Amino acid sequence: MLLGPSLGLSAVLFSLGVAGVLFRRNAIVIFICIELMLNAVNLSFIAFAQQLGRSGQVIVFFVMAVAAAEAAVGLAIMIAIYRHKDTIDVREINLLRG
Amino acid sequence: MWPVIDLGLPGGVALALLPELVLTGCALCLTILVAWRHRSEEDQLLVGYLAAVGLVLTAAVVVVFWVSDVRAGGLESMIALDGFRYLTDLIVLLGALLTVLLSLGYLGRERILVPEYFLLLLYATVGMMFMGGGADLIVIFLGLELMSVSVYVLAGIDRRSVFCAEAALKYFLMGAFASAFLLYGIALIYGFTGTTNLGLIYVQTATWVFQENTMLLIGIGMLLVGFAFKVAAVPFHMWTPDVYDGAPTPITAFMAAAVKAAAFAAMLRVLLEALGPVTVVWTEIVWWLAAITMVVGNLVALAQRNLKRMLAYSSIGHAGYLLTAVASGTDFGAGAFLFYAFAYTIMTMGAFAIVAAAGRRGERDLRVEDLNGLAKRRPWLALAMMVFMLSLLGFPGTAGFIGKWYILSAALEAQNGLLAVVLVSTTVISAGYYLPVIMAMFMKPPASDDAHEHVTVTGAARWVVAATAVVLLVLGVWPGPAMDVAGQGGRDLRPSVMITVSK
Amino acid sequence: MNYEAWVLEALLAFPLVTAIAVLLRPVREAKWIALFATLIEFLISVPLWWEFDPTVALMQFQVARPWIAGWGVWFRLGLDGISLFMVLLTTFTMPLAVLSSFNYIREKERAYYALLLVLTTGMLGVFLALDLFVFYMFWELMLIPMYFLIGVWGGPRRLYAAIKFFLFTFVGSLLMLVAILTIYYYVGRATGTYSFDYYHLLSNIQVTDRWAFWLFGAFFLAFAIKVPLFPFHTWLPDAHVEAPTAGSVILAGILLKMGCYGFLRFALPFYPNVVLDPMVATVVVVLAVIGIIYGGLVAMVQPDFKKLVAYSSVAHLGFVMLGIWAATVQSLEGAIIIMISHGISTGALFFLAGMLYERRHTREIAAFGGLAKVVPLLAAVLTIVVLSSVGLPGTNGFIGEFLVLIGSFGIYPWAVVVAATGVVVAAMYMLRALQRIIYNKLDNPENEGMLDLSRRELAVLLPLIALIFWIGVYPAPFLRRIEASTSMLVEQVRGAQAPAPFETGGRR
Amino acid sequence: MPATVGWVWLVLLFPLAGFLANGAISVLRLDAKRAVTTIGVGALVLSFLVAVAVMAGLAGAPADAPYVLSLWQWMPAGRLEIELALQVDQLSAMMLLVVTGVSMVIHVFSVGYMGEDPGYARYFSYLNLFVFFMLVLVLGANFPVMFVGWEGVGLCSYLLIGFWFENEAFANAGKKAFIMNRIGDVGFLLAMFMIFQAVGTLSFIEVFEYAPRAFAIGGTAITLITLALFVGAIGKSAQIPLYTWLPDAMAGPTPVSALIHAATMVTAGVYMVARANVLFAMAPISSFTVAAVGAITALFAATVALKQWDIKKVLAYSTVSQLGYMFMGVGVGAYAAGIFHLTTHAFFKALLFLGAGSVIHALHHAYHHTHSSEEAQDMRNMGGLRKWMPLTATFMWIATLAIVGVPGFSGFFSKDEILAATFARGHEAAAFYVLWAVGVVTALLTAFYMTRLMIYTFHGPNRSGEKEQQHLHESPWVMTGPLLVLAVLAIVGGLINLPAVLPGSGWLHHWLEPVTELSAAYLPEVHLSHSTEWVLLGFATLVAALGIIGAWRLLKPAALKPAREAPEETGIQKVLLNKWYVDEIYDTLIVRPIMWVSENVLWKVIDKGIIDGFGANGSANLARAMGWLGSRLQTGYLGTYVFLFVLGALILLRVVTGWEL
Repeated sequence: MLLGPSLGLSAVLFSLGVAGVLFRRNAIVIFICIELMLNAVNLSFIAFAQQLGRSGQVIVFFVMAVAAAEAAVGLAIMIAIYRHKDTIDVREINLLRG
Repeated sequence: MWPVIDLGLPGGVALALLPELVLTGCALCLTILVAWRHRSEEDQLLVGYLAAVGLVLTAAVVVVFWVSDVRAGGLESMIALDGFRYLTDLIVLLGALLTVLLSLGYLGRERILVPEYFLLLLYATVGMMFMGGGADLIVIFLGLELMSVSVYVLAGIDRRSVFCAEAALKYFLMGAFASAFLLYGIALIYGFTGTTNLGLIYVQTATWVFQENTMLLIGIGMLLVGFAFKVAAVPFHMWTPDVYDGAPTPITAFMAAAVKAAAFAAMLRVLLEALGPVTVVWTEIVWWLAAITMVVGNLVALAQRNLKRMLAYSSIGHAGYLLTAVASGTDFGAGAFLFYAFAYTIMTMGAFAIVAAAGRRGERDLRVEDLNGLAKRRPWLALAMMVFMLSLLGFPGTAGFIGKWYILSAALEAQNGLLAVVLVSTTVISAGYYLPVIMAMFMKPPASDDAHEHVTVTGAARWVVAATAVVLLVLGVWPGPAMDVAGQGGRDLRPSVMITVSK
Repeated sequence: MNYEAWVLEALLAFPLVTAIAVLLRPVREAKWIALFATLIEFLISVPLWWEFDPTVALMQFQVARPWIAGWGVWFRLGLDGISLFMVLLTTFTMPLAVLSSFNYIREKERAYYALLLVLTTGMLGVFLALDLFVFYMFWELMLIPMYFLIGVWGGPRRLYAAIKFFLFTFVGSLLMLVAILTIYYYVGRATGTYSFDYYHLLSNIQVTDRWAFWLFGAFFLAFAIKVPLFPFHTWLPDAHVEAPTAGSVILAGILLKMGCYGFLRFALPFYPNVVLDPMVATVVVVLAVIGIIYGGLVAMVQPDFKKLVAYSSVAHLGFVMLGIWAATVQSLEGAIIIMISHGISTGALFFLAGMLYERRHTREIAAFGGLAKVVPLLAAVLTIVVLSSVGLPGTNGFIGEFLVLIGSFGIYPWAVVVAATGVVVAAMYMLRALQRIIYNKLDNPENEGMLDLSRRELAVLLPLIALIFWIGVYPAPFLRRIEASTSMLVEQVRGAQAPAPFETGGRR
Repeated sequence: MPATVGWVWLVLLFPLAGFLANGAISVLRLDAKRAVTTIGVGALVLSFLVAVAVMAGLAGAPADAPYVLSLWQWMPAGRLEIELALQVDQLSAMMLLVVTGVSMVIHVFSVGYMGEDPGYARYFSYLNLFVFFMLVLVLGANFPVMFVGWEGVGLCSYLLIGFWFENEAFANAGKKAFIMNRIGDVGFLLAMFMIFQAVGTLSFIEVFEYAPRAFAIGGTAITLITLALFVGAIGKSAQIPLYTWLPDAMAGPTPVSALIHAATMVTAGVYMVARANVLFAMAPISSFTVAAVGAITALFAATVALKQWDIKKVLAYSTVSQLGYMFMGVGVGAYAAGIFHLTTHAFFKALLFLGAGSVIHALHHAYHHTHSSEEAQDMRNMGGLRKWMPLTATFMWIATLAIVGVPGFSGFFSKDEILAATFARGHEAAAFYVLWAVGVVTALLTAFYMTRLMIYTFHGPNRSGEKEQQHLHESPWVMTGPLLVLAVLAIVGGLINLPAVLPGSGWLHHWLEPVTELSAAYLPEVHLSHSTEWVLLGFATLVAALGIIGAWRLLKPAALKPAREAPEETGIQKVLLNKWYVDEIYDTLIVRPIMWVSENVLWKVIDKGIIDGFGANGSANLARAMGWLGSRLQTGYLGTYVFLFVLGALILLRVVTGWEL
């Protein structure tokens, strides 16, 4: 019964995530915002599952597992880039262009 | 032997997933092997060869499934059992196999000692097989994520190169960002159709008037955004040039060929099997995506001096051609996609093999001028590169032309005459950067006498180049059977539930 | 197996086989194998002359093999009045081209001669193909050999010329591909049988009449670039100047004729109503006439002899286009005769340009002068060829131009009046060049030591001169063989309406 | 067809064989002077004999339809059937005799004149080729075959004018001749197309038979056809405005000038008008234009000839003037008179040129010995040559009297008949009287400049210089022999067509009856009463005498300075000497602008600038620029990428929801 507002909330969260990715410069913060977007989607899954039965909630677990895997790999990559350039400020990382 | 599998029973599902299981099994065994033997070059070569064996094995299983035309009894719940899946699996496996063979020599020369490289390749391939074969949005999403994560790492595999790290980071951030969009799309569609199974969605969309259901439209939109990113359609393509340029060459080839093919397969399966009845909604968008991608991809490639970066932009152009096939919105288009994807995989693998050979250790900036006079010193290599360039250009006598002809036919049959003209005009633009490569090799004198001493294609890579060039020419001259197979594969994309709906 | 059955396929297959042979054998033998192969090819094609039945208008020597059967693509070959002489011109020119490049080409000889042979197959394929897909394949295939001929063995600006040549033709042919596929689809959907067969598409082409203008436009662009018609001609001078002698001869002699052949075979029969549409016709005829005058005038001021001949080709083919668009029996036969005789006389001009280049390593007309005293034989041959190119009665040039003009006068009187002055312009630029090369004072010391034509060079030129006079004095056998197919074409294009009836008496 | 007429193709064969034989000798550079002479002259002698046989055969046979000998089918193209056919009738037989006869004589003369020239074989091969093409022109049975001969003779005149090609001016003169002829030929071509369009055939017999039904008398179609044909005639017979090539054609050897630019080729235009007399008769406007242009050209050329110093230039302008007379003749419908004057003119003009040739030859020989670089053709370096060259002088005097029209000589009868016919036509339209008056004035001027030529060349003090005088001597018999033959013909020539008043009159008139009667229906023959004839005859004699005596009185050869010290001409003399600056006008108004336009406008601006710069390279650079722009967009910053991604996503969503979002 609370489908409307929960979808609205997840949409707001999602757009916040997108805004974060757009304006922040630090790679890790960007990644956090992406996680925020994923959780917004989880929220909407839960909202829909509340109406359509349990299968929605199962999907949330898949999403979380995937997010975890991504986090591990992402942070490893950020460490690698930090080792090279002593910064993970996105604006310094622009060797590849043109 | 067992033409029909009942997906209801767990045993049936397991049987249906046999190819994926075989590959995962190999990958796991190799993981254990790598744990012990990861210190020397030979270890890496061994892992490489075993990976190749694993891939061939899987391919054999797929062929068995395909030849005996295994079908699903009733609703295809998780995995689809049709020609389209088997063919995409074969294309993806071929791409992976060629990448493995190329990497054997390349890793040694670049002194990258990371046996896990081949494992990641296998895992990425499994992910792609799920994308191509998944009959459920979530299965496709999982396959996509599995592939993406493996390829993020593969892109950044060379720890000593800052370019590799930057490529991996960019790919990771953009990739995650895009999968969030994809997931949001899946959520919305799940929300309003009550299911994530493609066949059932097809039933839902067939009976519903889309005008007043904006949320579902947004869902479809989000889905398209996610796929457009994966497929590197303009304006979501910005990551492609930098990642392709930074990543090691075999991985770039892998991404350009196999990853793109799998992404397209997933997109096609979702659009045709799930959103079949509402083609009018998405064909217009795909139409625009195709047109813009072709134009921008080819134009920017014209301005590139670095050969690898030029091939990156050209792969965006080719994504545009494949989008034209998708834009036709018919199973005929799917057939066109299958043939073109197969031909494109071969061309790109060959071209990048020679780019890898021509580039010196670590030296990234391989310009077109560096190929000057290659024909004098390495005639066979130059000849092969010419075949690849002509095929990429779509010149008659090569598989590229037959692919383009197939796509043009699909577009014209779906009354997209204008898109066909855009395709043809951008092909002319592409001649603007493919021909100078041939010109440099054959018509310009080499910079110095020992200019191309270092250009050596050894062992497996030599076979890759030779085989791909020959296959391209044979397909170009005798495309009959291959086209029929692709056409059959495409026709399989009709929804498994066989509900006849007046189109 | 009788001659009809195997000849066309042999004509296509033989050069390919010998091309491979040339590549495998040592370098020394390359040119001799090539010469031997092209001569055999010519001997195979010679019986076509009397085996061809002049009374039959439809295709003869037909061959049909399934190629991509699923898609209705059959390897169909056929020959009729229009393509007979194009085939003979090709097989006739090739041995001469090979012979003329004996000591012109020094490096990478094997590749050079192999490319020449592959080019032969490509060109013959275009003239013989009866299946639109096969036609398109050969149309594009012959691009690569010519691209390499210009690019690898060409002059200083060869790269620019090669890529310009490739891109110009490539643009046109790709649009033609879209047109072919559209026709294939609409005819297929209407009749149920999806096939690229020429006669199948021709017989129910009216299905695509809604887009007749655009489809015709695509065909028109592809062929107009190849002809070349006036605004699309700028690739020709560059390609000619930079190509090696044999390349220029083949380019001028045969490649340009593919554009005209395309008009005769595809553009005219497919969309006669668009061809006869007053607006389209005026545009084309005006462009053709501009081509004649413009080509002539610009040729007059060219310092480089090959560029002069290139622009003269634009002028000559302006006549052909005028003849094709007038679509009367005389003008079409005239157009085909010009296509043959232009191949011969311009071919000879390029051979001579090559020979002069071999002697003085320059193509600047100013570098020569007073050669008539030093090399009388070469001067005499050059005079004959120049006169044939100017269209002096008694040579082949006159027959073609006369028939085109007399045939077109009924339809486009004003165009003919302006085109006729083209004959004067032709005299101006050709004689001006002739005079500055062989007459005037022998002021340049290097010209004194020039040797006259060697036996090999004579062997290249004499057949051409013989043809110049044969077509000039006794063209009847040529015209008789062309007549059946051209009158059928006129019937197709003009439909039921007979050519303009005479107002008053006069002979029926 | 009588047997002998059947041999007519032999007449063509001999010169062609001669050309091929001598051509081979010259190209292979064999040294066989005697062989060349025998082949060259022999071919002409045989050809002349066969011509006589043909003429005899034709005279004997009943004068019904002309005999057409079709060799083979030349251009069978649908409705158009053109055969390579030769037509022998009274007109062509007559021309046959004139052409072969005069050519034979000139060939003999050339043996002497060109004896020492290195290009001896080449000269004779070109000359034989010329005779072959001239005979094709004369014998052609349809317009295209005549056109073959028409352009063929143009080719030979090009080759022969530019014979001494080392001299750039001579080569340019040859090219100028060919191009001007070609301009005329375009007219001829267009006429052929119009005829074919209207009548469906091009052979003479059929065209002239169907013409009355196909065309309205005086209608636009027939007028256009005849005017186009006349344009061809202007080009070939050097009438205004396409005449400037003839004086320059004097650059060729003198026998060439005699044969081509006096006797045969230039008369082709007159022959063509005579041949197509039916068409011209049906178009009065065209006939009048022909006559008017002829008259004006005659007068104009005569004025220029007054002040020329080069002996051959004087004769060249005299030829242009006499051709004007012939066109006046055929213009007013007196076709027989035109042909008659053509024949007589061939004799005495050839004689004049050959005479001038022997003078130049002698002078050249003298200057050669004293190694002086004086101009051998300039009359100011001659004078009093009577003493050294008595024979040439007498023959030249005979020719001068003939051309001036002194009674008894051939010129008198032929010129007078044309003037009489013009006068007779006068009562139809006053304009013809004006033409008659112009003709008379021209006759006066002709008498004046011819006498001037004779006085300055053969009378008065010698200005060639003392040392040269020892070397001056009469030309050998091989050159004076032909002069004698031509002199006889110049005198006797008049007898073939005596005016009506004298006994045995008008043989040629009746001989050409079958050819000219076709036009009688539209342009009836007008006969003067005997009295007016006598008056005209007397008046013409008076005019001739006035011209000769006037010249004798006014000109003072003694006061003349040799070319080196000659004073600068002033006023009207300067204008006449520079031939009214017509050449310069053509050059500035036509030739130079064309060259400039094609160089700077057509090639540099359109070809390189617009089509290449704008079209081909332009679009290539545009694409590359756009590509560069695209690659600038690829800044490498993740921020830009994400921004574009989001922007794209927003647009995509708006589109998918039908622009509602």
